[in-house]
Amino acid sequence: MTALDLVILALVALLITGALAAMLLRNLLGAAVATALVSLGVSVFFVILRAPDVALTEAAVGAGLSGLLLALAARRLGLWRIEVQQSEEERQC
Amino acid sequence: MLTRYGSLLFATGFAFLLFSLFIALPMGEPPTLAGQAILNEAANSVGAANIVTSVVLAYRGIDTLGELSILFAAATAVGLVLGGQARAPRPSKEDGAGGFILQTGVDLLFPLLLVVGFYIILHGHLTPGGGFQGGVVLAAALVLPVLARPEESPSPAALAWVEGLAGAAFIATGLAALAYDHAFLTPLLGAGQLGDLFSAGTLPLLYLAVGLKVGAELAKLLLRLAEEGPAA
Amino acid sequence: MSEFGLVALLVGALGLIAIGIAGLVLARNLFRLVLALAVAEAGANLLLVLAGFRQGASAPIIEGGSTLHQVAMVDPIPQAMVLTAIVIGVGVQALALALAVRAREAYGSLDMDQLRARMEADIIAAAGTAPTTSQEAPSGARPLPPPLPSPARIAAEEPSS
Amino acid sequence: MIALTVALPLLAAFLLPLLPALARQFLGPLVLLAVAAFGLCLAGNALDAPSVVAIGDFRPPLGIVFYADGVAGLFVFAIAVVTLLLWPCATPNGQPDPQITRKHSLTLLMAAASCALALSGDLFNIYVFYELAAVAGYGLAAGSRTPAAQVATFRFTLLGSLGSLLALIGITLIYFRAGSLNLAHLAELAPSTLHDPLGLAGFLLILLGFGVKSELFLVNSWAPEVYATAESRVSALLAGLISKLALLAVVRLLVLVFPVPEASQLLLVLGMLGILTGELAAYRARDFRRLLAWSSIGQLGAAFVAFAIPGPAGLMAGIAVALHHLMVKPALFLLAERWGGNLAQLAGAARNSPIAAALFVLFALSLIGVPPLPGFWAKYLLLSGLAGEPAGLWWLAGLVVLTTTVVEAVYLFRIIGTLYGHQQGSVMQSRTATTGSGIFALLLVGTALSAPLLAAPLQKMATQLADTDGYVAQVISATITAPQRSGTAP
Repeated sequence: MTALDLVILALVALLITGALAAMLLRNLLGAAVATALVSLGVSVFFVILRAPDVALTEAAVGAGLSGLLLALAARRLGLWRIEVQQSEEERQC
Repeated sequence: MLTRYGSLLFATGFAFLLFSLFIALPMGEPPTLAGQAILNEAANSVGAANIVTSVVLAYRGIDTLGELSILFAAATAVGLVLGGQARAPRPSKEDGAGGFILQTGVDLLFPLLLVVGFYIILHGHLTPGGGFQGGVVLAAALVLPVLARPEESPSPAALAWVEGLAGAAFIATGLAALAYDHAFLTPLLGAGQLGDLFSAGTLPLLYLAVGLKVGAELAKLLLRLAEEGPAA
Repeated sequence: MSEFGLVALLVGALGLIAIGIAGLVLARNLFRLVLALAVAEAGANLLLVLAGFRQGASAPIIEGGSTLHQVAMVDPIPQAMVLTAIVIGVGVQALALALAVRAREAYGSLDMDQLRARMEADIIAAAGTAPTTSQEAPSGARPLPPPLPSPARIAAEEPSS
Repeated sequence: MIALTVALPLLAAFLLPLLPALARQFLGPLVLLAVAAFGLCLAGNALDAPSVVAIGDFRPPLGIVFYADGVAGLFVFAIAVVTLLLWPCATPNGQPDPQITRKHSLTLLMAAASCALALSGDLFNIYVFYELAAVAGYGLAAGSRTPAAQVATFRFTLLGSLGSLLALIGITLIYFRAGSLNLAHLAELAPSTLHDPLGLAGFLLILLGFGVKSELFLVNSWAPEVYATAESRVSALLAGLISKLALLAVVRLLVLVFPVPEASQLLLVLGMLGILTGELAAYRARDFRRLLAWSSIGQLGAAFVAFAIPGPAGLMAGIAVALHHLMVKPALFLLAERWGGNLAQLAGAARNSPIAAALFVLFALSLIGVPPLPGFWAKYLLLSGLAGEPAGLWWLAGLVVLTTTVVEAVYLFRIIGTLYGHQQGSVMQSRTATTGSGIFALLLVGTALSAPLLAAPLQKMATQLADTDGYVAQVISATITAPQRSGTAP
């Protein structure tokens, strides 16, 4: 087991945690941030897998742009306000 | 409740099934018949140092055309769903200006982002990056000033012209090959010297079209979602 | 990278796909559904790049400007495919978000079950199969109201915000 | 010329928002007419020999090829004609639609994507254009701008994206195993690499993915909701056209790469379940559009069953079923645009609109399969194909088709009874819809009259579609040099 393997293992654990957080966090804005973090983690894997083009794209599109889209949509959906969210999150998994 | 556990079981089973399938594959030693053939000849026949660019724009150019069309379709569909013409976002409640520091920062960033965006696009055939990545930077450059001065958003009509003409330019470059008795989307102008800025024939031009189209498209999407909807 | 690292990457990619699909099946909040799709897509992209990876190979970019200098490179085709898939994914995501925004504005909810119930009621009302439909409203006129938001829709979104 | 069928509509779609208002009206239909002409040429030429073009002049396993055989040419022609007949126009209320340019753009994108689906010979290219057709479809489905349509489209989008995700995983699996994406190259590689559980799993994933649009059992729950809420023309496009093109992509994969019994039986079982669920749900439907949606699911199930039959006989039956559905279902949706949803309110409609009622009777009879009409020939080919196979699942499928024909007859005659009944209902007027479905009726009758003449070309097309060796030879010989095989799969 090399150092790279350890890095990969740690990142995989982080990714899975991030994905679970994106699915389970009560706060939807936090969940969106977790999703962007997952994309960022995946783009690190692309660097490790010798795919710099894909890594750049995933970081720019998957993490940056899609995160921005999610944040803007969350604002229009009124998810930035806590009280609205709680009433809507009552029966959410 | 039962369906919930059933679904979880299904997802776990699906993942396990995929795992048992993929673990049987030669991890790290793929067959790559077509891929290896491209690696062997791309440098000579296309002339782009970045072979992924050769694949994206030359070997699988029509995939990229389809992808641009998908982005265009998505932007059109978002316009259709959100309705009407794009309107400028209302000045925010703290009375418009996002503060002196934000405004100055954006003023400094805007030209910088433009330069970086075009650099990434035009070096797409040499280094990692290209139309998509550069296009995202361009979109960011267009959208950032809106944060500082909500009243000065780029005109939707100008964005529509850029995206329409850039898309048409991509197809026109492809059609130009027909005039020279080549198939649709054949790269023209020769391969050039590998590693030069002016190499790989029409590929940098195609990437420029891609970058402009992606930039305009994404800026449009962001601006539409940034509008203050009645519910917000 | 050892065999172990590759297997760990595979587990990571499949884990993301599984979590994303489970989220797609289980979640009921529209926003959460979009997030689940994004997570699953990230996993699928990782899987695709993994399919082109070759041990000890370099990135598919020729350095030094010489074609004679041949080193083993990873497969460029899956990388080009992933580039396409990422951009497609963000387009679909924007569309889904726009639809969610409109659904929320119209029905005042983000809960898929509630929204489906409202939609079901609307379809029945539009088709005129419900006994309450009045005679003066011709059945065919209802499914396609003029594109302007009706007062009823604006009223419906008020209580939520 | 082959690539133009895709490039021209795309170009027109990009430029449409920039043109002056007058040019916007005519550009789309003109381009579609040109595509229809190209399609006829392609189909005519292909009856002699299929033509191949390597996009970008790269030899096939490296680049992407478009392969135009008879079926592809026929479908390109059908795409252009059907899209032209269903071209979005002012809302039924007669008001001009401010969003019309966007709808025109999306319709053109959808037509281009459909042509590419019919022609493409590359697995990932098929995926990309399938996605394009899908995204344009989402946009159009939400185009009626009612809240119900937006909720239905959201579910459609998510289910469609889940399907695309599965298809992408399937493509990854196949690429990882075989190392190529070109269908001809895969056909050569398949016996040694893909005819095992792994390859079949890849096929199943792609089948489920593309099955979303072709209303395959398990992944069709979007159809009744979307067809009930979208504009009728859009429902007609999705049910009539896009479903067939997704089906054609699956069939090419099945014929070229997976000609194994397991794959066929998979299609057969899913198709059978589709027929059963579709027709039984249609029997219970009280809403005209949803009835059409469920019956569409049943019809496409029949097409899946037909394509599952190995050999040219099954392909011919499949093409016949698909083409018949392509003519009848859009016409019925156009009638739904005229009549609206509620079945009970159709009472006595025959007095107000005798022509539309007569057209409905014609289409219903063809759907049931009454002899001189094309529906009869489609069902006859399907049943004789099934009978030619060994007993067991195949005969069970034949039994299912026969039984559901009775169910179909019952619910369609129930509507005819209502139409010509004595009660009085209220009925909308929409002249263009009747004209459109009248043209479909003429096509249908024309097909019925020329059935003996059409049999030979159809047979030829089916043989071409089934000819794997011919496909491979044609694609590989289109290259400048023979494809280089660097090493074999370990």
